[in-house]
Amino acid sequence: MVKARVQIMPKSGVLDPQGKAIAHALASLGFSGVGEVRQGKVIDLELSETDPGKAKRAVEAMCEKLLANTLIESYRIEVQG
Amino acid sequence: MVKARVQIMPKSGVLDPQGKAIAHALASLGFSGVGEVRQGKVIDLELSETDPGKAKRAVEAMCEKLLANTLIESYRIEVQG
Amino acid sequence: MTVIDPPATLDQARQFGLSEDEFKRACRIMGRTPNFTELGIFSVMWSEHCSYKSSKVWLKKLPTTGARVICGPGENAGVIDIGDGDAAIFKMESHNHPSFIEPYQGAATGVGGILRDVFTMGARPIANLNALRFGSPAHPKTRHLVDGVVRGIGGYGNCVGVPTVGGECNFHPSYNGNILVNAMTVGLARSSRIFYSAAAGPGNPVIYVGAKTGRDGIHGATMASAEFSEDSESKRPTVQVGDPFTEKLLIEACLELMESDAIVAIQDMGAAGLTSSSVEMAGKGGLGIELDLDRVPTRETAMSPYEIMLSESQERMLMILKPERAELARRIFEKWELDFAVIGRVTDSGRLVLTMHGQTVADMPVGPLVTEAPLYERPWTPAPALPGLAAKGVAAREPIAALKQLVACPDLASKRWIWEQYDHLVMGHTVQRPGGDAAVVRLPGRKKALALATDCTPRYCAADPKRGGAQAVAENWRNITAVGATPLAITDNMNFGNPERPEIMGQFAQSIEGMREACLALDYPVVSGNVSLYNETNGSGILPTPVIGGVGLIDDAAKAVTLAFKRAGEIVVAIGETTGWLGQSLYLRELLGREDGSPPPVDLKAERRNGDFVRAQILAGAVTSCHDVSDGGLLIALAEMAMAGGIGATVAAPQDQPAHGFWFGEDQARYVVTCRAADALLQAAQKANVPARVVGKTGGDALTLAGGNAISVAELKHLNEAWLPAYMAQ
Amino acid sequence: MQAAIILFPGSNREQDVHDALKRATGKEPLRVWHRDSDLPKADLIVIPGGFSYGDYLRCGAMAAHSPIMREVKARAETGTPVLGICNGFQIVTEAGLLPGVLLVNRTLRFHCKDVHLRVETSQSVYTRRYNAGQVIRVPVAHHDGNYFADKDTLDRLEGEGLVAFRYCRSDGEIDDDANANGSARAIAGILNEKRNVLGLMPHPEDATDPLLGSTDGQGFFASLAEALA
Ligand SMILES: Nc1ncnc2c1ncn2[C@@H]1O[C@H](COP(=O)(O)OP(=O)(O)O)[C@@H](O)[C@H]1O
Ligand SMILES: [Mg+2]
Repeated sequence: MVKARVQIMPKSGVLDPQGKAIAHALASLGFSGVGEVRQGKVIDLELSETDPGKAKRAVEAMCEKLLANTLIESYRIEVQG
Repeated sequence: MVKARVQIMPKSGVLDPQGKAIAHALASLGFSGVGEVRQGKVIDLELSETDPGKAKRAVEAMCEKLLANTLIESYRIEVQG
Repeated sequence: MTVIDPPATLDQARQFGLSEDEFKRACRIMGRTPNFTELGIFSVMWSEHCSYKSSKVWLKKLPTTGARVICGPGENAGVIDIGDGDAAIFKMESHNHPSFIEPYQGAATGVGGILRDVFTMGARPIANLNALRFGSPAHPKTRHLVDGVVRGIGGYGNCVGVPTVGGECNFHPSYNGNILVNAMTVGLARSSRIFYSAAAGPGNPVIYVGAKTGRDGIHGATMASAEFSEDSESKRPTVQVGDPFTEKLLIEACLELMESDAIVAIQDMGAAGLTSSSVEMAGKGGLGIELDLDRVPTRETAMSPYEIMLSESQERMLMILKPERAELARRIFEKWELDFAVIGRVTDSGRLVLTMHGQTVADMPVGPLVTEAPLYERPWTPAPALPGLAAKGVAAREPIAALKQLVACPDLASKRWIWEQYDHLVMGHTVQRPGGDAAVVRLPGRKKALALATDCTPRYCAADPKRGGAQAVAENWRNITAVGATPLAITDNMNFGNPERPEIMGQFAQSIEGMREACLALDYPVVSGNVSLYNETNGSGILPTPVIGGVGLIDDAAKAVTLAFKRAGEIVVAIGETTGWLGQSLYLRELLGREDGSPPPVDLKAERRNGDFVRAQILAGAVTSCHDVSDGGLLIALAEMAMAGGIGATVAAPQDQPAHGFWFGEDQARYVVTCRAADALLQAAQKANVPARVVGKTGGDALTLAGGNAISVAELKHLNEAWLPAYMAQ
Repeated sequence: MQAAIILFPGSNREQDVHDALKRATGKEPLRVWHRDSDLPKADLIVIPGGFSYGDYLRCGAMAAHSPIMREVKARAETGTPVLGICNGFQIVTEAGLLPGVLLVNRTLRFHCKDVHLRVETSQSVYTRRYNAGQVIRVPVAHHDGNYFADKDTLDRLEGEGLVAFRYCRSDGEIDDDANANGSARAIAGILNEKRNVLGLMPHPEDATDPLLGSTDGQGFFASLAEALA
């Protein structure tokens, strides 16, 4: 079994209202020196595939098809054997 | 300036309706061999702090105070100098 | 003043969607060749979306005045008088192309945009509606698009706290590559406190408020003015992302500021952003505007003047304030944690002058940008007339079996799955929820209520655009009437294919002709609207879809009736003449797989007479429920009344006409009402020269055809409710 | 009875609860902007529904940490009734006034519809005019109403009679279909140990006007009016 972690972030230039609101909230809680904040998703998957290379390609297909909205999001995949 | 990435995941035992729905959707799209799926959040922060250690402690405080609900979520912080 | 940047080229103009003639015209207006930024401004101002260059000559034919009209088309939204010093402000707008590309954000920002059009004028938004058209359910993209669009509309409307109370949703293969997402907002204002967009007072500050400017949707307006092709998905501009939270703050801040006398003029930044808002404000006031682009709040670095002027970032407004009130305004916007910046001033030069980094980056005359925009009288050909279809010549199916199939077909299946994802109750005034003929929304602190509905039957419009245009207005008028309200005025959303094709232009022209006749006959003026052309992919266009959004008024919300059967033992009466018109009916399409014949004629005199009669009966308390008859015909209307009330009925068709025509024909100007005793109603109808016929009696738990088959209300409900959730769960 | 309704950026059901309170008590509730420096004296503090801070990050999280919530907690400790409806429920749980959290609905969709609720206790200022076991019909309108807490917490809530409302069928039976958002043990609303803080997802305030379909929420506001008169 292989575990994969996908991190999905809004592409740069795409408005991220959540990140904006978090930055704002941190400032009003007194945390100073916080610049831009961006929020994304992590998705952890357990795969029965045992070959890390194959697993990564499978997860890539999942990202393109479902997990990420590639119009506005970019993703990164990590596979731990 | 320092960049920090926070990854926030639902603790084990905590219901994760999103993760469940993703697993289901992947299966119905024909992706086989997907076991448990859990969904969490990533938050990227730009900090004016330059000392990585101090930055990490600041982000830790932000997590405890706002970014994570430690009742149901655990978090991990990475700081890139 | 010298303007930096080299002159632009014809090639650039073409890329911006301008023709060679239009480029030449721009050069002539400028007295020189415009630079890149200036050319960008010409191209968006002269895009179909902003200039209405193909449609304007036709739109002028629509009646736009009436006793109730305070402000007709031309401002951000239409305004009508609803008595007691109250005004209703409303408009509908399309977000078709963006929703096809990114359904969630496209639909969400569509809602955001139409909300801004309404609160810009000083109204608190009190209701949203949405008219949706998707491709065939069998098309691989449809499910994803339905899901995203519905989530997007809900995501935005629910968060800003404006109830989404109605709409419509159809499926047809002609929308496979071009879905339609039309959103309508209705707001409430005091008629003495309405805000307009004409700039005034040279020297007055120009203020930017709301969210920061990014590189979103640059050239969105020109994209909305071009056909889709294979590669347009790769050429799309950065997707605009909506931020309903910021919009909510913007609504509250603007309405708070509007309590004072600070605002001289105000305009939201919609399509073509800062360009169209500043040019339109200056143009309407016959003045000039100077903007210092360094002061525009941006969220990205190194934005060029062109990008700042053409950005379609959401949740932004432009205002002209009295100088002595600028501080008050700043305090209000800071309280609501929104960006606020003085970015320029009004001038009497009649020119739009943009500076950045201390240099002039554009300098162009405002008047000609607006008044000398190209106008086209595009050639058009009328749609060929189709023959009528006599019911005798159409195969007859057993009515209950046909009913079962029809109540579960995509167009007639319940849309509960959609509207339960919309908060239709927030604000606490939704008297009639989605699911009836018109939503009824009471006005805060008053007994009276507005009735709201959207309608269009695109298959009728395709078969006979003129009849279809008239029918859309008539059906909308009928839906408002069916709850007991008086229809007052409409907004429209004209969704068509490529106007450069004469047959499409013909659909447009003839639809307008039909709408015009119906508006005149029904005293139902058009006070605002929107045109969306080029809804085509690779040369295949959508069904012509002129959507009508109507607003009606009922003095006492408690007098409104619903379509639900109320109790057993009541008499069911059909109002209006049933000839059994099956041309273009759903019976024909769903049971026989035929989309042919001419659509039902629209007799506007009968429409008016029957509707006025029904409304009077409702207000007199003489009927206990009422439903208009439209898609699917009489038996569908009866089934919907039974399902809504959870009560059955026994009904009979007359002997002298084919049963399938009687039950499923789509003759217009009809209603079904129920009453405790029919005599008085039938007499009154006869006196008013209104056809009325008893068709049955309520009671039991099935819909029964006298001497024929029956179906339980429970089974009907199951068939009607199951289709959409099951489809979406796949 | 004087009620104070706290407004956060993004609150949007304040008018609904305002009208319901006014109808029941005849008295105009106060509206308090979250950044106003002091919370006025009040017999009831209400945190209304809406999307405070856009529901970004986690529903209710940002509002829960705003300064005014410290004062709300202090008042709750001295016994002042604090009512959190919908987003208000999310805020009071995030603020630690009530245990558990509201997760996303198991359908991952927003639900707006009438539901049936079983009143589980009449032992509170909010429910004294109802009978335990009574079924009422009121609307819900939320995306994140899936109540979650660990087993011990749930057992304790049940053991101490702190569950105020549960989703049920029209006949009062609890079943999976009636619990559309997937809440643990079909919980729709809970009380704190002192029984002065109540959080609930449904909107009794939207069921107090005969014209709007149901008046089953009137008992809720009548209870408050009677208890806090
Ligand atoms: N997209 C939608 N959003 C909200 N309500 C909708 C939507 N689609 C349909 N509805 C509701 O479903 C009911 C039936 O719609 P429709 O069949 O178009 O009515 P009618 O035939 O009377 O015009 C109406 O109350 C309408 O408001
Ligand atoms: Mg109708």
